[in-house]
Amino acid sequence: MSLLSVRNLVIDYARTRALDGAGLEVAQGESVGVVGESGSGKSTLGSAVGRLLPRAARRTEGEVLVAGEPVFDLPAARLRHLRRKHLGFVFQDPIGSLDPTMRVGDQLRLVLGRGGDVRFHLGRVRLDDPRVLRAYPHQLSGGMAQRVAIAMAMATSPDLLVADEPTAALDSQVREEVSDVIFTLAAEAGTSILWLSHDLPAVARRCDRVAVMYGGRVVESGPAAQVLGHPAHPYTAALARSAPAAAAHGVRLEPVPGRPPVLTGPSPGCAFAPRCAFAEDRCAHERPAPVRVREQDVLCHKAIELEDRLTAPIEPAPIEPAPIEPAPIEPAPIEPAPNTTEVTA
Amino acid sequence: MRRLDRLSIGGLACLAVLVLFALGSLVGAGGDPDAIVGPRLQPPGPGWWLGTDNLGRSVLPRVMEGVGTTLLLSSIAVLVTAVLSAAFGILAGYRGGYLNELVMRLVEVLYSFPAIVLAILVAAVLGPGQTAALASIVLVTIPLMTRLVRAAAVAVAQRDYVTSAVISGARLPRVLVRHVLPNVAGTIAVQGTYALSVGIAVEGGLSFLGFGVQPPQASLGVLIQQGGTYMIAAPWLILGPGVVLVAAILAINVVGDGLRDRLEPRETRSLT
Amino acid sequence: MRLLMWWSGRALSSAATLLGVSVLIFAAVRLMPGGFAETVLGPFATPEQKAELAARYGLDQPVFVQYGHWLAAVAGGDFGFSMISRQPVGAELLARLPITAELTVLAVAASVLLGVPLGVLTAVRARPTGGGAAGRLLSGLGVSVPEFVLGSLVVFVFSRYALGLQVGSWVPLTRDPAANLATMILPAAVLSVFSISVTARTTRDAVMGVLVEPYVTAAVGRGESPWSIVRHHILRNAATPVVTLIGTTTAYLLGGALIVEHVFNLPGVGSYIVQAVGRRDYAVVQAGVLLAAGVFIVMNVLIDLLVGAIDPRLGVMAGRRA
Amino acid sequence: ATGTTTTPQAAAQETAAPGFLAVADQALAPGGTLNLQVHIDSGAATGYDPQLADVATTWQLLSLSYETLVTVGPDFSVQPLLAEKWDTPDDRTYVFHLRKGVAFSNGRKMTADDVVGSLKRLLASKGVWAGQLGPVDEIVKDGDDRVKVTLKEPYTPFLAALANVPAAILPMKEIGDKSVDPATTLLGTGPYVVDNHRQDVSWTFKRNDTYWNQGKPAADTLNITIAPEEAARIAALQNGGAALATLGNVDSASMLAGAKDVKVVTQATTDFYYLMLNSLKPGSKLADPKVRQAINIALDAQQIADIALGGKGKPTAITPAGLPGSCDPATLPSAAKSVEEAKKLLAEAGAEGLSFTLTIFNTEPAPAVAQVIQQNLQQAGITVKIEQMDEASWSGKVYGKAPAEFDAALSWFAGYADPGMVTKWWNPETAGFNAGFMKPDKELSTLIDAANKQAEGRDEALAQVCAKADADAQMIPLVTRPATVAYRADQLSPSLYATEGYGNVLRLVADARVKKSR
Amino acid sequence: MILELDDVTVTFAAGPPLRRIHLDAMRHVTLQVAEGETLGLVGESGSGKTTTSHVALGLRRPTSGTVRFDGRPFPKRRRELAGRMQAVLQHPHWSLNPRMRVGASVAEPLDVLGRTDRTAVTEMLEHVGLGADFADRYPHELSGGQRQRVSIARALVTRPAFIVFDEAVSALDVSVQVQILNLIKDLQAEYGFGALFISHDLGAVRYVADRIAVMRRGEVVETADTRTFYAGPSHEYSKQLLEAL
Ligand SMILES: Nc1ncnc2c1ncn2[C@@H]1O[C@H](COP(=O)(O)OP(=O)(O)OP(=O)(O)O)[C@@H](O)[C@H]1O
Ligand SMILES: Nc1ncnc2c1ncn2[C@@H]1O[C@H](COP(=O)(O)OP(=O)(O)OP(=O)(O)O)[C@@H](O)[C@H]1O
Ligand SMILES: [Mg+2]
Ligand SMILES: [Mg+2]
Repeated sequence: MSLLSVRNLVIDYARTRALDGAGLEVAQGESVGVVGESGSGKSTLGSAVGRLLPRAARRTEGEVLVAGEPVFDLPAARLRHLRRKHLGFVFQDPIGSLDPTMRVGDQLRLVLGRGGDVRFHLGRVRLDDPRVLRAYPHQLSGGMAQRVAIAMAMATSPDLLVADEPTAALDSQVREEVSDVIFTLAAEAGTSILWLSHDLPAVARRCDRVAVMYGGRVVESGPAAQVLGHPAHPYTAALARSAPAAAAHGVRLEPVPGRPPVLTGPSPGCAFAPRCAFAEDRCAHERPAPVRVREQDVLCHKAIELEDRLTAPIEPAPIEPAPIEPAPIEPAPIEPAPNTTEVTA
Repeated sequence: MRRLDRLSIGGLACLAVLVLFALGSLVGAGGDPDAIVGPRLQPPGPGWWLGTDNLGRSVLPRVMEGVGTTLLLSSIAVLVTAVLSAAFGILAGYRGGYLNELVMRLVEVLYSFPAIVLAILVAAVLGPGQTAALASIVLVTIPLMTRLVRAAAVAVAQRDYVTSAVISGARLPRVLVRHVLPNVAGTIAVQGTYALSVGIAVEGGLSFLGFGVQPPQASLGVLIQQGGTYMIAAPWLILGPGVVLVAAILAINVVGDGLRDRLEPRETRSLT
Repeated sequence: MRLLMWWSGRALSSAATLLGVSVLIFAAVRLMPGGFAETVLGPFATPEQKAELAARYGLDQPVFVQYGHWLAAVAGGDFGFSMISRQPVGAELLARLPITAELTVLAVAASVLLGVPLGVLTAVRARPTGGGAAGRLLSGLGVSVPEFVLGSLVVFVFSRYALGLQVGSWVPLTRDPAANLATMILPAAVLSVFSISVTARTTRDAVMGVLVEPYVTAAVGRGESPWSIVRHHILRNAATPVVTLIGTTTAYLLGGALIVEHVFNLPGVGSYIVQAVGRRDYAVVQAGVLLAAGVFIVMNVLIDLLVGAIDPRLGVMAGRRA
Repeated sequence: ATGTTTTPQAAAQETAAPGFLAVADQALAPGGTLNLQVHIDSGAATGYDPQLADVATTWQLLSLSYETLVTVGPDFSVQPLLAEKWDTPDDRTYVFHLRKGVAFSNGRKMTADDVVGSLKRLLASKGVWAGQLGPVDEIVKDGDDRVKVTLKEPYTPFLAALANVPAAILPMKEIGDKSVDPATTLLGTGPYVVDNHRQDVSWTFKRNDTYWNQGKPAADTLNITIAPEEAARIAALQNGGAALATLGNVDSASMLAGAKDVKVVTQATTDFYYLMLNSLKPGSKLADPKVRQAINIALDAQQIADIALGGKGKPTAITPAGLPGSCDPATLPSAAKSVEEAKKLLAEAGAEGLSFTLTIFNTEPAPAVAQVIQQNLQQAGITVKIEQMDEASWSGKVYGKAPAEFDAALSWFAGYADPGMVTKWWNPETAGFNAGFMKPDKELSTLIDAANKQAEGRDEALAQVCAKADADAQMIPLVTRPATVAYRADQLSPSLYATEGYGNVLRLVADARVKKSR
Repeated sequence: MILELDDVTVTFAAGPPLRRIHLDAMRHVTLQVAEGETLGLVGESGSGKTTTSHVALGLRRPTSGTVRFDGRPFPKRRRELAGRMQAVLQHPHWSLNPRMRVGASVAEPLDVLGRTDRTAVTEMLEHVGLGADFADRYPHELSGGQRQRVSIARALVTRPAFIVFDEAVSALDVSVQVQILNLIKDLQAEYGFGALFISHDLGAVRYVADRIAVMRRGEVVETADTRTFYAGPSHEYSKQLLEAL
């Protein structure tokens, strides 16, 4: 039985359908990257796993099972228990997700309960400096703050860690460090990871499996190397082709043509159809059912036909999670908070 | 932006009824509020549907007039407060520097006067009456509001959307009106309705001490103050204006909270 | 060092405020119609009598000179004499302060103990529709019942049906603490109704501001219980405006819970000042307002310290004040 | 009563119920503590000096420690006090026989020197009461226990004026050697001595053990609490915190209805409300006597009494209604005229559509009286705008400048114990305080002086004064000002006059018997 | 040259007097951006990139050194530059007024210029991949990437002469990133604006920038043509940076 199982989940906001029948399975110990176009519903999916959606969101259909428990139908106390025991979250804004009025040590202690070894947990994320313990979040750099957030999320050794673009706000070196920390800790604890990101190379490198979202559905999922190296869905292929890092200088990259859909109700057919070079009539009004292509599950009417015609330039050598060099401890830069920008209007 | 919630709509409806009620007194519905129509302290009955007061006047038209007086007085006062606080608070908060210091010191000085003492001083200096009551309410409510608006404006001034507007070449008035004001509007709404309750309370307090509107004009404060004396002997004297006053302030507060929620586009999170 | 700088800055700005207050109050009492001599000597007094009295209290000198003398005296700790009772104003204020202070402490305690939970509850339960409405109505009700009505009602009811609490015969705390409390609890309750409601509303507003913050989502995601989230994350982060409000309320009340003092006939600071205003007893009004301003300033400093302690981003040691 | 010796029967009040609202039950044991509440403290800048006091509340408090040569009975007859009796050999001479065994509360015996000194000091003072004593020519000691006062001309109210607190006998020896300052210390021959006073909070009086009148005072201690707020006094009565309290609102009785053991009584007084019309304000229509008469006609004193005072007051002429010898307000010329005539007078004066401001202070029942006046005058087409102020601002506006700035104002006079005394205020040249808004009326002044000189046929003379003042109408008497007193019948057996001339509710407090106190 | 920074130093004084900490966020920085050119600015966190952009935008006066925009020092009145420069600021979360609809936000630079034509707004929203129906949404109804695109649309709508992109594409998925980068390139070709492109993402920088400047601890340690830079950076730190790519 998989640890996380999202089945035909439909989430509506006031005037948008964010998830339109998303399905996803995450097994114990597995790391799954979720990629997709901006607005495709990644964050909504991530929040739905812990039932952390904003009030405006409504679950219209489907369910989310974590360790077999239906998240959306649990009474409050059971839900809390589930979150405590099975789930951990790391969000994009590192400093914002820490309580600004509490010392880092106290926040961690709150999670660990009495008798928890705070130093040990900070040490695990390579924050050995005792000053960190007594520091307030605003006195930490972004990278340090994100590591604290990770330490808190991992403190209870959750079964599943949901990380929503946890490194987007960080610069490239720090980004690597933080990712390393997460994956190492998860590997040690046997934690599964749901990694929401748009950093395709990183996902390819670090995740076991990838789920590609489009228009509120998971249109393709499978082993990371397979999905990104040999996409089976036309969208995945287009996405993988457009990574700027992949381009040689002076070459013009082509984005996926057209605009992503903004759904207000169920999409009548394949949401990608209007932008798809291979679309045919039925794509516009018949919702595709999952098909298996190689090791991938694909939502495409023409997946079988297209099996070998889609290519991707990324040839990710699935590398071992890089051994972490003891990251140099930044002398906690107690940065003076910036003053009001001097504006001369 | 969300619609007002049901409670707030109820509050609005209640206010509308009260305003209609007050307008009724303008067209003479209910009778002459000053005329002595019957024996003193009569319980409700024909000719005086809410009873008569200690001068034998019918209470109903007096309550109608009182609602009008009080609502008009306190809303004008709060409007003045809101405009002044918004202007000074926003400017001081956005501009900072000496202007900020000056405004904050002035506010602190005003703040340092006990409210009712301030009101009495104003009434004594200006001579009692509506102007004094108005000025008192303004002076009593302005410090807190200016302070909070300023604090909110300081926070907004640092936001990137303000910087963006400045980069676009937007002039100061535009920045203040389009960006700072809407983002401190929630504060102004909450504080405004709070000030409205304070205003009504100050008016009542002034009447209690004899500095309020001038007789024979009725205001809720005056009516309630008089009614309080007859609470046991003639409860109808306080019941009418009391119910109306409680309804008014309650409605205002409820609407204020609703407005605040409405002006805050982000949704609060439930804790479960 | 930082601390020292901060304190001296505070002292300077406080002095400026006090000076402003002193000028304003001095001018205001003199602008009031009906001079001291007329008021106190009554209509039958002859002009000579009035002149003599004015001379006795130096009221015949130019206002600037009077102000100078007064300020010098005040700076030396001498608040002058009441022109009515001929008693030193400072001593009388000091004698009355404990009553007002006790009232204030009780009322503020009630505001914190009842208003804050009510505010948190209405915020946490606030749904776009329904929910928490009862709390909102309740706190709305609190601000809408005028103090003097509630006061009169309470006084009336409790004086007729004793119900174990006393009305109207104040006993000093030092003489009999139990009896004192029995007489103070009602006025404090009346006084607190408004501040409880205001505290509740401010708390609600502040808590709702915190509820949109990502760290609350993070805490929910960690499976912390609502109570724990409120206790550990929300209260502190929502505290700044609430503490500011409560501090300000305290200062206000210490400046005179006038109406309650009147209705319950408690010899507090507020009634002293107001009676003095009525009789144009300048020295008393000036001293009283100055005292209130002083209390207010001290409260402000306390608020800043407290807020700084609660929110490290705003603290003295954080180097910046918001 | 020329050439006779008056020895009125002493202690009449103890047995005679007529003229009394309550009579203390002498069967009850003396002693105990009496808790009282009044609405205002004495607040004179002149301190406790009785000769300078000019407010009834101050008189009331000072009367607990100070005594006068004579006092008034329930029927306003003059009664002996520190003077056992007095002779009036002619209508300008009074010889007072001082009571023996009277001592000040410091133990020193009162002497004729104290009496002579006190009266001389009073005459030399600038207080109001110096004038009320009349044309005193000479005060001399006439033996060890006799004092003789000679007047320049006959003055009927003389004894009544002597009966008020400003004429109290002071310890002149101590004042002379400056060991006592009457402004700060109360040292008199009265039944109580001050134990403690906190301005605006409370007074505590203790029994004067050297009091000359054996068996008095009955209560050992008086606690007087100052409670400005009516509700607080009502509360104190209800819960027994006060055994007796003065009440300000005419309807307070109804608030206390049903309160166990609380008895509310209305004490009539000779004080009365009057309307001032400023005839000196430049350009004012009120300078025209016709306009003022029209206003006087349009005023309905009975309605004011019935509505504003809840039926507790009485219409009055300038001689206070209720005093023996005062005129009947119903016979005043203005009372017989109709509103039509008022309108006609206004038309004649070219003052149709007259409109003026009535300035009042904000303590009840002034606003109520003013609003009834407003309604009255509306009948005659006169518009009155009411301007309500705190008392200090009010007196600033009314007495502050000459000519005064107000149009009309409302106030009240103490009526005293002789019908002629208050009429003196109608001559602004001697009264002074109203010179800023009132033109002297020669004829009226002459009539007033004449009435106060006369003993025989005085009623006739006073009637002329009333009619003349009614026509002059610069100060229009309206209604008497009743006092409401409430007491706990289970705690106290008090004595109270039915009518007071000096506004002194505590006049008979030395007789009051405490049943139990809380 | 549309923008010239000449020997610019910015020193921040933080903390109370007496115990002021002085920190050079920029040290003797000299940079030029030509018309029609994109200068990429890279460097670790806290190296002074944002500060540089603020100086370039005239939001902050340098402690020393000169700034020339379009050959002239900044005018006293900012208004004279209206429509000439724009910026996409670093934090997408705070870059949009939460109480203004997306359409109004994007239209604001036009309003400032007194232009009332709204077609440009819809057009620009389309360009950044957001339909016209996004115009009446509020920022909180957008995903992170959508919000960032609105800021970009706002910056481009008046076709200014100079634009700063501070981490403008950091929250976008690759495809949209490419779309936006292409848009920038296209508009640049059409209107010839100069751009300062700040990013952590060396791939994106390489894609759009004509020249690259590397900052470290407030100093510009290397400026080079993009092709040269990626072929073989000369500074040690630049090499480190490239390795991380
Ligand atoms: N609070 C909200 N109210 C209304 N619509 C919303 C809300 N939050 C998100 N949406 C809409 O739901 C859709 C999915 O949003 P979501 O945040 O899940 O996207 P995402 O995949 O995380 O995108 P990104 O990569 O840009 O963060 C988007 O079209 C967005 O506009
Ligand atoms: N207003 C200010 N007051 C004091 N110090 C400041 C201020 N603004 C920035 N700094 C400091 O200046 C240095 C440069 O900051 P800047 O924001 O320019 O860096 P950056 O290169 O943009 O970093 P990032 O990549 O993290 O955005 C930092 O150490 C920062 O703490
Ligand atoms: Mg997202
Ligand atoms: Mg930056």
